[in-house]
Amino acid sequence: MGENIFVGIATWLRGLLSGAGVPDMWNDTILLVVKLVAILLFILVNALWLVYMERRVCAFMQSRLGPIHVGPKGLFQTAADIGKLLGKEIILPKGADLLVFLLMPVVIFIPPLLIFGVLPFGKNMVAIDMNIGVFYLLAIASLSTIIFWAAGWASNNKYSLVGGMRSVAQMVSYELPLILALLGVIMITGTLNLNTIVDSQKSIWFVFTQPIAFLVYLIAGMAETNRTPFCLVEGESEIIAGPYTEYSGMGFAMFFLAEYANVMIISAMCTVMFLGGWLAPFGLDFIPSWLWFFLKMYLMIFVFMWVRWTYPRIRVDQLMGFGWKVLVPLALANIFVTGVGMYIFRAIGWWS
Amino acid sequence: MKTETYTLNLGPQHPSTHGVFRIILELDGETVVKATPVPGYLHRGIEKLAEARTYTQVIPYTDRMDYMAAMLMNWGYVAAVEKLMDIEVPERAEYVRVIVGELSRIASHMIATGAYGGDIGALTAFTYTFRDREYVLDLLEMVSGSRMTFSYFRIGGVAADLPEEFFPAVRKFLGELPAMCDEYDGLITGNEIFQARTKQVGIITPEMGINYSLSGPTLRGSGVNYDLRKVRPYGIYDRFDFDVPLGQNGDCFDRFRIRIDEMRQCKRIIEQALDQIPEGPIMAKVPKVIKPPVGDAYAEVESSKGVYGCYVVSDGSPKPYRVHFRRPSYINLGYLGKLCEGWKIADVIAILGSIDIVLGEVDC
Amino acid sequence: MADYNIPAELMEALKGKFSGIEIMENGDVIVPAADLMAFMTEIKENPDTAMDFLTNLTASDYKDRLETVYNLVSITHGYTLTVKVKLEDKENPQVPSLCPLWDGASWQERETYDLMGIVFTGYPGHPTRILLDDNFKGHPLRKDYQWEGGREA
Amino acid sequence: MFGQGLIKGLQITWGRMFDKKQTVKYPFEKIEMFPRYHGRFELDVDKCIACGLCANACPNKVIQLEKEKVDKKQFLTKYIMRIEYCLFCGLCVEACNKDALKFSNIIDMNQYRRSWVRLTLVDRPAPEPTETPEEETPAKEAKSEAAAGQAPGKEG
Repeated sequence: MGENIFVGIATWLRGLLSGAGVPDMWNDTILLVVKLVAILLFILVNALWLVYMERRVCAFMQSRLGPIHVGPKGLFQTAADIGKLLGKEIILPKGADLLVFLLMPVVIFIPPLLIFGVLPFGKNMVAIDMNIGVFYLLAIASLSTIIFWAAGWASNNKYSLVGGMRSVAQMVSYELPLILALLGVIMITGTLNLNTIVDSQKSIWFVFTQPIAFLVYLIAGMAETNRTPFCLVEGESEIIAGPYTEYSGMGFAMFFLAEYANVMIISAMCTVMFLGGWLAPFGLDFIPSWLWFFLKMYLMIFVFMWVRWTYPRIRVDQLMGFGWKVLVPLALANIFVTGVGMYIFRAIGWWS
Repeated sequence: MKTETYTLNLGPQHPSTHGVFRIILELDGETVVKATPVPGYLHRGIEKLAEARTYTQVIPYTDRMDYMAAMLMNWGYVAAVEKLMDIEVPERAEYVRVIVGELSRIASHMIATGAYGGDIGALTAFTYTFRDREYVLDLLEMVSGSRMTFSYFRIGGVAADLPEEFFPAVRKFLGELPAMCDEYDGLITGNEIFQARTKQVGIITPEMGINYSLSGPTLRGSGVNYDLRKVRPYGIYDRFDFDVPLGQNGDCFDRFRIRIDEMRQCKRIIEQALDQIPEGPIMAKVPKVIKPPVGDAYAEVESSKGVYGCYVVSDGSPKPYRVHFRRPSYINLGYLGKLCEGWKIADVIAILGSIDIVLGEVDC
Repeated sequence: MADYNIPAELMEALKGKFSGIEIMENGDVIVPAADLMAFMTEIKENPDTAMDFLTNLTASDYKDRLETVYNLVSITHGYTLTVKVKLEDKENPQVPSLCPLWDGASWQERETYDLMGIVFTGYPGHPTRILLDDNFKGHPLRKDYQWEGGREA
Repeated sequence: MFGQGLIKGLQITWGRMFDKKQTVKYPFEKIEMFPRYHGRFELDVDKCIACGLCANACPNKVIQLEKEKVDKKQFLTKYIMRIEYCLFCGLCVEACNKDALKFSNIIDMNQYRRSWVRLTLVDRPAPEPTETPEEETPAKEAKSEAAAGQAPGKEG
């Protein structure tokens, strides 16, 4: 029933527009803009909700209740916080590179926005069905490194600078195992199209055939999103808030929301690549595919939060050592095993 | 590659300096070349204030030094005045002192444990220890009426007897304490990331520890068996059977672990004290206006941070002529600069946290 | 209360070595400033006393003199000892620094200098203020220190 | 080693998720304070003999009291506690021989202005010396109550 609700809306809108005599070319453009605006709204609303969820999960793990007063069960707490932050003065540090300083909190939202365009949220539910989806996704995802770094540099603060430098080192180092982990999946499917990758998990999810890749991806993903145990970029007990130290009011909130957008991307990508995307497990088809996607995504996000509120932070040299000495060889070994496995399976004819 | 060093001002406003405390770090990349600790942001001149107060009126000020274990701070001062006046404290008062003192030590070690977890990044540990500390504070509130600055000790005894409802409550708490300690062990001590962060970091050798006059868990982490309660038992500590946990390597991990072990030993002491506590008065016969004879006295107690000493000089008037507090945090901090050299920024936080300072005590 | 003073015969031996020292009834030792360094070195290095732990270092301002107080502990033997140095010159009090013997003296001497104004000669560099501001005038724990201000009536 | 500690930690936090929560929704539900709790001060004016022991016992000179001599007895006219300097050590309560000064269980002493923090426990004029105290006391009492009520900082 709810399966094609979004597809239905799109068809209805298209029909409405062509009914009104809009030419086909404009029709497509308008539909694309509508889709992008919807995605932006989706990211923002989701990020707000995730902040709330993080606070609740964290509170529950710490024997507390968390926000409970604003709205039912404190649901509007983050909205109220955003309202408060909007009213705050934006303090401009002396000697800061103002253009870069003020631009970065806005620019930080561009990579998530670009990425969400290609993610398949459900059956036939993808804004832009791209042939090189995975490649595009990884390319855009690494853009945020430079934004963090620029924000740190422009702040004219030593904590920010240390944080920015850490972010570059960390993100570049962990990009490699992240990509190498995905390579196993891509070798099996032989495609970079996200929809096709989801489709090819019909018989078995890749989390079962590629467990090591999944683990490497999970760890590298935590590092990519700067979350504990890899939250060195913020490292609040060491370098205050890293690149965000000098940001106040909404500037800080933007970084904060972008962090959650990034978490969403990593989880969504994990869902697509390893957890079968929008595919329903155990034949539970009566739940719409997009709901399955979100369920899996939130499960992953919960895992991220769970880990965050359990583990301490790793040190910067240990981080680099772990990335290069453990994760990269592990990912490479996984690729090797996958390759050999594919050859053997093909030879005995279990897999075409 | 030739690189230049730069100076980073860690504090006085920093989340993990445990108060207002500044370390000027000279850094090469992330590696510390030179660290200069700068205390004094919380200096209130308690020693000078004490000279204008009567002997009893100084007691509330001692609370404000190590406000995490205020009972023990009271004890040191009171012990010095009692030594000066040669007062015999009644048996029951001694037992009450031991019970509340050890409870205070548990509260202080819980903060140290949780705050250290927080320093390393495990914020959940922080809330767990604070949650459990509330039980201790409840007990101490029951006894003294305050939750943090108790002012419970008096010269010659304690302010009030233990209330009836205290005994079942403290037994209940002690019953739960091992489970609490196990939880901290499971969440922090056993964690591999935590161990990677703290093992072999900031090593204090026994020789250096003694040379720098360190005391408390900071010194015992290096394996030096120097606990006043065992070495020179004051009060009635010679009647209790307990162990002194010692570390082997003198690294941050040992210093941290000892505190959890000490909490377990505190439980043993309190249980024995509860079993042995006699009936009787809780105050010695002390004149209304306390006028110690001319002279001076130095008394020490083992506070949660280390050896807490108090030097009192009397000129025969009702006001102390001179009071000096030997604050363990302050002297333990003296080694910080040397200890941090060659480690990363994150290690500076780990080392500072493992020393477990309270700035109220450092600056006095 | 057990007694942790140094045995009398050891004190006698010390008295024989340093004629200037004076042993009080309660076991405290008063050492002239000139002998302090030699005395401290002796009791630290001598294995019979082995006063290896400098617990406390402070000073007190009396009418006619300043007095530095050192509380020493032997971790090996369990002895405690209080050493005092009388400084008659209140205008320019000077006492040898114990930093060469114990690094733990460093911060305590800085504190004593800061609050009491006693200069420790031989301190690596000059002792600097530690608790108070570098530009602070005077030494507040001196009895003649006057401070104007405070809270309103 | 090898991740056992990591899994143990996850187990602990997972277990705590479904545990009893410690939060007390403070303004709506309150914890009972213990009888000895050092809360707001209360002065029983009838018992007070204006001896000034509490003011002497205070280490921080928090208590200011004014008294007048009425018919050979000290009459307390003003009793002000400057709570902003109070250490809540309880030495004043302990010093009180007549059991007049006591701690209550009221914890909310916070005010919007610093000047409001001052706690005026008694503020009343002295009775005329010629009048007989038997008739006058109840009326004066009511007056003093009203005066104390008006004084800022009376109610949290």
